[in-house]
Amino acid sequence: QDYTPDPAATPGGTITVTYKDDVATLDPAIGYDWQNWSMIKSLFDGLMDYVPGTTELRPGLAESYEVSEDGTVFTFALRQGVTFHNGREMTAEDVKYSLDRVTNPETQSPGAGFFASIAGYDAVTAGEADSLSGVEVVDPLTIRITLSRPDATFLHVMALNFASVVPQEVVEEFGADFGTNPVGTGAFTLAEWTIGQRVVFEKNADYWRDGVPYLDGVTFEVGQEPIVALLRLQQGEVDVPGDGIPPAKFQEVMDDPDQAARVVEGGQLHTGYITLNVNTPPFDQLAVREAVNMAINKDRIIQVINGRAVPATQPLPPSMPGYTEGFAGFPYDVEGAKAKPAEAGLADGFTTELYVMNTDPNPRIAQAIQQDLSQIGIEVEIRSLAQANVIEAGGAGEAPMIWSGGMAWIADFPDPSNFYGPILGCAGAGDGGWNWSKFCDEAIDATATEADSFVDPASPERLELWSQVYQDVMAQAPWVPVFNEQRYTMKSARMGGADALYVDPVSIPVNYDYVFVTE
Amino acid sequence: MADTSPIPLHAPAAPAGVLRRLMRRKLALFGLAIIVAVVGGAILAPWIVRYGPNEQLFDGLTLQGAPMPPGGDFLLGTDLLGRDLFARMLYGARTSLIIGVVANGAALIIGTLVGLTAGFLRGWVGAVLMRFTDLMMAFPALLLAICLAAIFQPSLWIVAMVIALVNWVQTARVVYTETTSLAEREFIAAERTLGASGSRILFRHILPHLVPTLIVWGTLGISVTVLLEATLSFLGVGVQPPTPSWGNIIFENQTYFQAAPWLVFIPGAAILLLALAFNLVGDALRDVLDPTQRGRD
Amino acid sequence: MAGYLCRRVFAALMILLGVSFITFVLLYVLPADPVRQIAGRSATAQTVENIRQQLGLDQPLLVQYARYLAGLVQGDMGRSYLQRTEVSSLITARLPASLLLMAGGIVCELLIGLTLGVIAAIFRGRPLDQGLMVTSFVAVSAPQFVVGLLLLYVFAVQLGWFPIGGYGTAAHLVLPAVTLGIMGSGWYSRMMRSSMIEVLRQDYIRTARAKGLTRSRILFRHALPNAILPIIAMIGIDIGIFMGGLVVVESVFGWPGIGQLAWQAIQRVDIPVIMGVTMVSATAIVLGNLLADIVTPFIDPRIKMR
Amino acid sequence: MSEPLLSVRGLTVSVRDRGVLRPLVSDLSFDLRAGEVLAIAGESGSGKSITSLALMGLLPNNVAVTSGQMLLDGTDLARLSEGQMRPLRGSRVAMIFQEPMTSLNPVQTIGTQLTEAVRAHQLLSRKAARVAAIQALRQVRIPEPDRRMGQYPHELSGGMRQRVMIAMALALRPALLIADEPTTALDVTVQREVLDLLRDLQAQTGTAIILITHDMGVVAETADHVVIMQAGRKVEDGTTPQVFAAPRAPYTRDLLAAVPRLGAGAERAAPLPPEAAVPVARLTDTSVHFDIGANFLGRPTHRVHAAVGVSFDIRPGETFGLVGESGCGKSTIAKALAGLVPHQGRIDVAGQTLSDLGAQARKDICRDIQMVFQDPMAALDPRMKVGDAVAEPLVIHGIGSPAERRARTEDLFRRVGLTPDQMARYPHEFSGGQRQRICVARALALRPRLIICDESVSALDVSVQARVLALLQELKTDFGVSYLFISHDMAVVENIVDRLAVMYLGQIVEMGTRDQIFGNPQHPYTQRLLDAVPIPDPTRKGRPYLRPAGEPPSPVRRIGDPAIRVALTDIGGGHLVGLAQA
Ligand SMILES: Nc1ncnc2c1ncn2[C@@H]1O[C@H](COP(=O)(O)OP(=O)(O)OP(=O)(O)O)[C@@H](O)[C@H]1O
Ligand SMILES: Nc1ncnc2c1ncn2[C@@H]1O[C@H](COP(=O)(O)OP(=O)(O)OP(=O)(O)O)[C@@H](O)[C@H]1O
Ligand SMILES: [Mg+2]
Ligand SMILES: [Mg+2]
Repeated sequence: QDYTPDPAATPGGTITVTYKDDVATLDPAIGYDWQNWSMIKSLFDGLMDYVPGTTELRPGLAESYEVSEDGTVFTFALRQGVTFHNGREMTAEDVKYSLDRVTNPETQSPGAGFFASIAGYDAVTAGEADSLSGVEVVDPLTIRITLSRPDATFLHVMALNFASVVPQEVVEEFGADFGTNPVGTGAFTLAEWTIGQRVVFEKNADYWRDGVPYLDGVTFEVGQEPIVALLRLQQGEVDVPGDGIPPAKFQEVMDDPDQAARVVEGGQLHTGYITLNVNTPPFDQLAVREAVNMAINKDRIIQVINGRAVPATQPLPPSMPGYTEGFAGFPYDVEGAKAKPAEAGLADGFTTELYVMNTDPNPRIAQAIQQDLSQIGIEVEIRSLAQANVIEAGGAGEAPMIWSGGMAWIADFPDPSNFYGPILGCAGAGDGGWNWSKFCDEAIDATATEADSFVDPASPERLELWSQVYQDVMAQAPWVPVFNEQRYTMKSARMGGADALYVDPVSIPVNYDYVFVTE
Repeated sequence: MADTSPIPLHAPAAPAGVLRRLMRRKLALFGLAIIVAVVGGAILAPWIVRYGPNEQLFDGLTLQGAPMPPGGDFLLGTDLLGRDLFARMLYGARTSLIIGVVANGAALIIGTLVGLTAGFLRGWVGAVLMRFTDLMMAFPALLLAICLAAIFQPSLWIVAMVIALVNWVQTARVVYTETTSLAEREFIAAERTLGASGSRILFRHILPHLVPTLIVWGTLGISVTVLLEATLSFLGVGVQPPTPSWGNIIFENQTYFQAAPWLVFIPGAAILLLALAFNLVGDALRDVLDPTQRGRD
Repeated sequence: MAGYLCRRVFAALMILLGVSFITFVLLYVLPADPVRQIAGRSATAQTVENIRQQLGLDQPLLVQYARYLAGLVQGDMGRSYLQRTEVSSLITARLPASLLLMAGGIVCELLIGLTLGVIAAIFRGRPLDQGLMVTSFVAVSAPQFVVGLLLLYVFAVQLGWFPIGGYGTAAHLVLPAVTLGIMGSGWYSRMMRSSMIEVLRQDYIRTARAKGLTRSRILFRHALPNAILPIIAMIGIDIGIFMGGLVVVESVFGWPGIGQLAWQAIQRVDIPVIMGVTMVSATAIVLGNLLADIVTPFIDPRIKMR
Repeated sequence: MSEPLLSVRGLTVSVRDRGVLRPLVSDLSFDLRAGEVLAIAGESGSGKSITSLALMGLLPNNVAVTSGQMLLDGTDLARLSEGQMRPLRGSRVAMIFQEPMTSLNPVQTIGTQLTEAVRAHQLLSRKAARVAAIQALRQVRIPEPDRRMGQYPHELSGGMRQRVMIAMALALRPALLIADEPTTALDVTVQREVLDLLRDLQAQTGTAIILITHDMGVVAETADHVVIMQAGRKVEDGTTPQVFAAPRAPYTRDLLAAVPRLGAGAERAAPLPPEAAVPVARLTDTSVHFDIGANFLGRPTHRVHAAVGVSFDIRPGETFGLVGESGCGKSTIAKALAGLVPHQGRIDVAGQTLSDLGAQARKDICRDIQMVFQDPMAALDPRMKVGDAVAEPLVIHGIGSPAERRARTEDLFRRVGLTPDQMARYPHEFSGGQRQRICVARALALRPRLIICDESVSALDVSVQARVLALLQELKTDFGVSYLFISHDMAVVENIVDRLAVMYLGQIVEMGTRDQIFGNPQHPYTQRLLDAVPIPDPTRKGRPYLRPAGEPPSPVRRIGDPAIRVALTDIGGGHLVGLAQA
C-alpha cells in the first residue's frame, strides 16, 4: 500500500472552502489555474496519480503499467469496474477518446503541448488526423501508448488533469458546456453550481478507491475577498480559505497562538524570479546581468512579505528533484555589483524598465528591487500592469525586466524538466513565448533533451544532468531567482488530516479526497 | 466673476474688495490656510522631510516586516516598505493636487463648455453634443480609462488627461440642464436685442449663474478624482510606483486598515481636508461674488 | 406618449450601437493578446495560430465587429475565452444580484442623502448644517473598499447584526447597499440642500404657510416634491457611477454580481465578457435615464413628454 | 358704530440690516370693521406688502414687528407665537398674493391644494372637504369646477389661477381677507372680473377685506376706506369719496393727478407726425407660429398661430400702440421685430428687409431697434452692475473708448433721473421704477430709431408710471425716437400713442389713430377693452361690465388647418376695422 490512511479519520461532514475568483471551468482539458486544478482532481482521475501529500507517483485508473525497454511504449492495465458518475463503466476507449480530445486543436486545450511526445501528435495538431496514432486500445481494459521519442516525464504527464478520462457521450451531449456539467470517475461529483456563488461537491459513493473520500461534501463559496474569508474563518463559518492567509492578516494570525496553531506551512514547487531580457541592451551583457543578480537583497524582499519565503539561488525550488544542494548562486554583494557595470562600459549606470503584475505584494517587491538596483546606479522605472499586459509585453520581448510574481511558474508536475522548456529553453524564446528572458542556448537545450530521453525519470544520472542544466543557465544569469515562496494556509479547528494534505504540492490548496472533519 | 466689464467704472479695484470680503469669513480663511499648507508642503517637501519619499528605510520595518506606527522617528509612521509616510504624503500631495485640482478642473471646464454650448445652441450642434454626452455617459468610464491608459504608457499627465476625459460627462449634463433654463430667461433675450454675440452671452451672462453649481461639482469632484486615480493605479494603469499619491497610498494599503490603520486614514483625512478646504473657499467666494445672495441666509 | 417612447428607444439603441463600437475598437487596439491567454504557456506557435483562426481573431476589425453585432441581434454574446461558458448565461446568472444591489444602493443614497439634505436646508447656516456639510464630504471622500470592510467588521463581525458577506436574504443586502450608497448620499445631500433652499424661497411655500398648514406638511407635501425634481435626472447619471462601485462592493461582500465578473474579465482581457458587461451596463444606464425622463412628468406635470 | 374687527395701533416693522434696525413701516394705525373694504395705496416700496405680511405673521427672517399692536377681535397678532398664529392663518385671516403664477404649487392639483386648506382647519372627511372645495370654486365662478379640481396650475390662465387663490382664501370664510395687489399681474379684462368677484363675495359673506394696490382706479371702484402710504408711513386716510374729492396730503394729490384717465388724452390732441417716405419699421403680412406637440417621428402636430398676417408701419417720431389681452400675440410681434423669433412675411426696418440680413447687418440693425421689456428685474442680468449693463451695448458695438463710454453712461443715468453714483449697484438694490428706467437708459445707449416698449410700465405704480411715461415723451422730442408701445391698459395707451392697433387672437382687428379708436371704437372687442378699464372716480361706482362667455378661443390649431383671417376694411381716414367672419 502506497498510502496509510489516517486512523483517526471518520467519514461524514461537509466543509466550506472560499475563493475570490469564480471557478472558471471544471473541464479537465481546459482548467489550468490553481483554483480549479485541485477541484478537477477530485472530480476526475487519470491513469496515474500521486500519493496524497507527496510528489510520489502511484497508479490511478491504471491498475498497473509496463514500460518498454527503450521507454517509448507504455502499456496500462485498467482497473475493473470503475464507473463514471453517470453509472457507465469506464473502458480503454474512454482513455483513448480523452487523449484524442485534449490534443485536438478544436478543444483549444492549454495543456495540449504536454502530449507532444505521443506518436501522431503532430498530425493531430496540424489537423491532418482526428486521433492519436500512438494511442491504441488493446482490449477494453488495456491501452497502449507509443511515444515518438523517449520521455522521462511521461508518467507525470499522465497524472496531469489534462490526461483525465472523460465519458464521450457526456462530452458530446454538453459540447462546450461540459465545463459546467463535468462527469468523471473522481471521488466527488458535482451537485450544484450557482454561477458567482458556489460550487458544491458531493461524495461519490461508488468511488473505486475504498474508504475515501471521507467528506460527504465540499462547498466552494466564490467571490470572497481573502480578507473577508479570513474573518469568516475566525468566526467559524469557513473551514479552508482557498486563497490562503492574506498578507494584511498574516501578522495578526501569527501573533495569536490559538490561530497560529492552525496555520499550516509547506513548500511548494514555486520560484519567484526576475527575467532579464538578454536581447535588450544593456542586459545583453553578462556583466550587467551578474550585477543585477548580486545587487538584489533577497532577505529584505522576504522581510517585506513577512518572511513567507526562502531565498532562491537557482531556478529550481528546493523540493524539486535535481535541485543542486549547496549551489551558492550570486551572493548579495553591493560593492561587487557596483564594479560590474563598469566592466560593460556603463560606469554611469543606465535606466531601464521593470514590468510587474499589479496585485499586492508584487508592486511592493518591484519597488524593493528598484531600490536595490538604484544602489548600483541602475534607474528602474516600474510598469505595474494587469497580468495580461505583462504577459503580452514579456512574450513580445518588449520588457527588459519582469518580476514574475503572480504569474510565476508553479510546476505542473514535480520534475525538473518542467522548469526549463517554455521558460528557459529556445522553444519558448520565440515571439509570444513564455521565455521572457529570450534566453536561448543550443548547448544547454541539447543537454536538456538528453536528460529527458531517459526512461527512468528518477535516475541519478538524469537528475545530475538537470542540475548541470540549471547551473549552466545561472552561469549566464538570464534570471535573478529571488525566492521560493512557502505556502501558508489555515484551517478551522474541526478539520482533520495530516498537515501535508493542506499543502499538498499537486493538489493546492487541499486534497479534498483525504481530509476529514473531527466533529 | 460678476464684474466682467472691461470698463473701469470704479476707482477701487474689485478684486481687492473680493479678497477683503473673503478674509472676513473665518471658515474661508481656514479653508485657504489648508490649501496654502498643502500647496506649500508639496512645493517645499524636499526641505521639510528627513527622508526621501521612496527611501526604504532599514528601521522602517520590524523584523517581521510590519510597518512602524506614527510617533517616534517617523511622524506619521512608515508604510509596508518601510518608507516614511510623512514624506510620501508631502510628495503625494503633488500628484493629488494635479489630479484633484488640475484634472478635475479640466473635466469641469470641458463639461461646462460642452453643456453650455449644447444648452445654448440647440440646433444640430447642440443635439450632436448632447448625444455624444449621452453616449459617454452610457460608456463605462473605468473601461475607457483603462483602455486609454493602457494604450498610452501610463504616466501622471496621461492619467490626469484620462481622468479629465471621462469625468466631464456629469458636469456637462447638469450644466446643460441649467443652461437651457437660463437661456429662456428674459435678460438673455434682452442681451440678444442689444446685438450681443453668442459667446458674449454664454460667457458673460450665463456662465456666472452656473458658478454655485460648478462649485458644488468642482469641490466634490476633488475627492472623486483623487480616488479614481487610485483605482486606476490599482488596475495597473495609474501613476506608476513608487510615485506616491494620496489615493494610491490608500489603495496600496487598504486591506491593512486594521493592522496599520494610519496608512489608510491619514491619506483619507488629507483628501477630505483638501476637498473641504476648496469647498469652504468656494462657498465663500460664491457668496461674495453673487450680489443677489448678499443679505440672504 | 407612445411616439415619445418610440423616439427615445430609437435614440437609446443608437447610443448602445455607439458604445458597442467604441468598446470593440478600444479592446481591439489594447496591447494584450487573448489567444496567448487561452493557449496557455506551453502552446506552440501552431496552436496559437489555430485558436486565433477558430475565434476569427485574424479577421479585420470591421468584419469581427459585424459578426459580433450579428450575434448580438440574435441574443448571442459569444463565449468567454477563459471560462468557455456563454457570456449570456454568465451575465443572466449574475445580473439579478447586481440589479438588486444597485436598487438597494439607490434607495440608501436617496434615503440618507435626501434626509440629510433636507435637514441641512432647514438648519442652513447653523452649526448643524456645517456639520452635515463635513459629513457629506466624508461620505464622498471615503474609499468604498475601506468603508465596506469597516462596516463588515463592526456590524457583522463584532456586533453580529448582519451576515459576513454573501447573498440571499434581506439581511445580506443591507451592508453592501449602504456601502454602495454612501458616496452618492454625500452628493445627494449637497444637491438636495441647495434645491430645497431654493424651493423654500418660492411663493407657493408662502401660500402654503398662509393657509395655516403645519410645518411638516409644508415640508413634505409642498417643498419636497418640488425639490426632488432636479434630483431625478441625477439618478439616471448615477447608475453609470455605480458600475464602478459595484466592482469594489461586490468583492468585499462576496456579492455575486456582474461587477466581479467585469473585474476578472478586465484583468484577463476576456473580450467577449468585457463586451457583454459593457453592453449590459450601458443598457442599464440608458434605461435608467429613460426611466428618469419618464418618471419626471408624473411628478412634475408641467413637463410634457416630447 | 360697531367694534372694529381689526385694529392696528402704532405698528412699526423693522429690518435687521448689517446689525442695524431700519424701520420699513413706522407707526401705522388704522381700523377695519367687519364687512368693509379698506384699500392701502401708495408707491412701490412704501411698506404695503410688509404690513400685510406682518398681519399674517409671515415676515421674512430678518424682518420683525418691533412695536405696536395688531388687534384682531381683541387678540394681539404681534404677540402670538408661530404655533398660536398657525391655526388663525387661513381660517381667520387669509391672504391672496400678488403673483398668481408662482403662488400655487406647480406639482399639486388645484383640488389637493384647496382641500388641504380646508382640512388644515376643519375636521372634515376627504369627501366633505372636496365638496367644500368645489363649492368654493363655484363661488369664484370657475366653470366646470369638478374638472378643474384635477387640473394643475399651469393648465390654467393667470386669471383662473388668481380665482383659485381667492377660492382658497375664502373657502373657510375668514373674518379678514388681505389681497396684496391681486390684479396687478392680470390684464384689464381679467382684472375687471376679479375685482367684481371680490366685491360680490364680500357682499355675500361679509368678510372684511384689506386691498393693497397702487391703482387708484381700483381703489375708487372697490374700497370704502383708503389708507395712503409713503415711505413706510401713513400720509392720509379717510373714506374713499373723501380722499378722492378732497385729498389733504400733497402726496395723495400727486398720486391722483398721476392716474391716467380714459378720455383725458383726447384733450391733448396733437398733430400726427407726418408720413415719411421710409417708415422706421414696416410689417407686411407678417405671421409667426410655433410648432408644438410631436408624433412618433418627432414631427409637430399642432401650431400656435401667435401672429397672423399682421401689417402696419411705424413712422419716424411716432408712438404706435399695440393693445390686446394676454396671449393675443403682442409680444410675439415685438420679438419678431427685434429678430428674436423667426417669422413669415416681410419686416423692413429702416428700409432693410430683416430676413435678407447677414450676421453683421443683423447686429447693426440692433442699433436701430431697441427693446424695453415688461419685467425690468427679469430683463437685467442680476449679476451685473447696472452701470455695466447700460454700457454693455456700447461695448458690444465697440463704440468709444472706456472713458467715453463711462461719460456716456453717466449722462444716460442723469437723463433717466438716476445719479451716476448708483452705477455700481446691482439690479436688486433698486425699486421697480428705477429698474425700468435703467432698462430705458440701456435701450437709449445706442441712440436707436425705434424703441419697443413691451408692457414696460404695466408693473409700475402710477406715480412711477407717470414718470417713466413722461421720460419717454421727453426722449421722443429730444432724440426723435419712435416707439412701439405695447400695453393692455387702455388708459395708459390713450395718453401716449399717436396711432394704435388692437389685436385679438394673433390678428389686428382694428387700427387707426388714437382719436379714431377711442372716439369711435368699432370692433366689439375694442369696446370690451375700453369698458374694462377701472375709472378712478368713486362717484361712478357700479358700472356694469359685460363678461364674455367662457374662455377666449385658442390660437392653437392642428397643422394644416390655417387660422381664419380677419379682413380689414377702411371706414374712413385710415380707420381699419376687421369684420368677424363666419
Ligand atoms: N427681506 C427684506 N429685507 C430688507 N428689506 C426689505 C425686505 N423686504 C422688503 N424690504 C423693503 O421694505 C420696503 C417695503 O417693501 P414692501 O414690499 O412692503 O413694498 P410695497 O409697498 O409692497 O411695494 P410694491 O408695490 O413694489 O409691492 C422696501 O423698501 C423693500 O426694499
Ligand atoms: N415659444 C413659444 N412656443 C409656443 N407658443 C408660444 C411661444 N411663445 C408664445 N407662444 C404663444 O403665442 C401666443 C401669443 O403669445 P404672446 O407672448 O405674443 O402674447 P402677448 O399678447 O404678449 O400676451 P401677454 O400680454 O400675456 O404678454 C400665446 O398663446 C402664447 O402661448
Ligand atoms: Mg408689494
Ligand atoms: Mg407679452
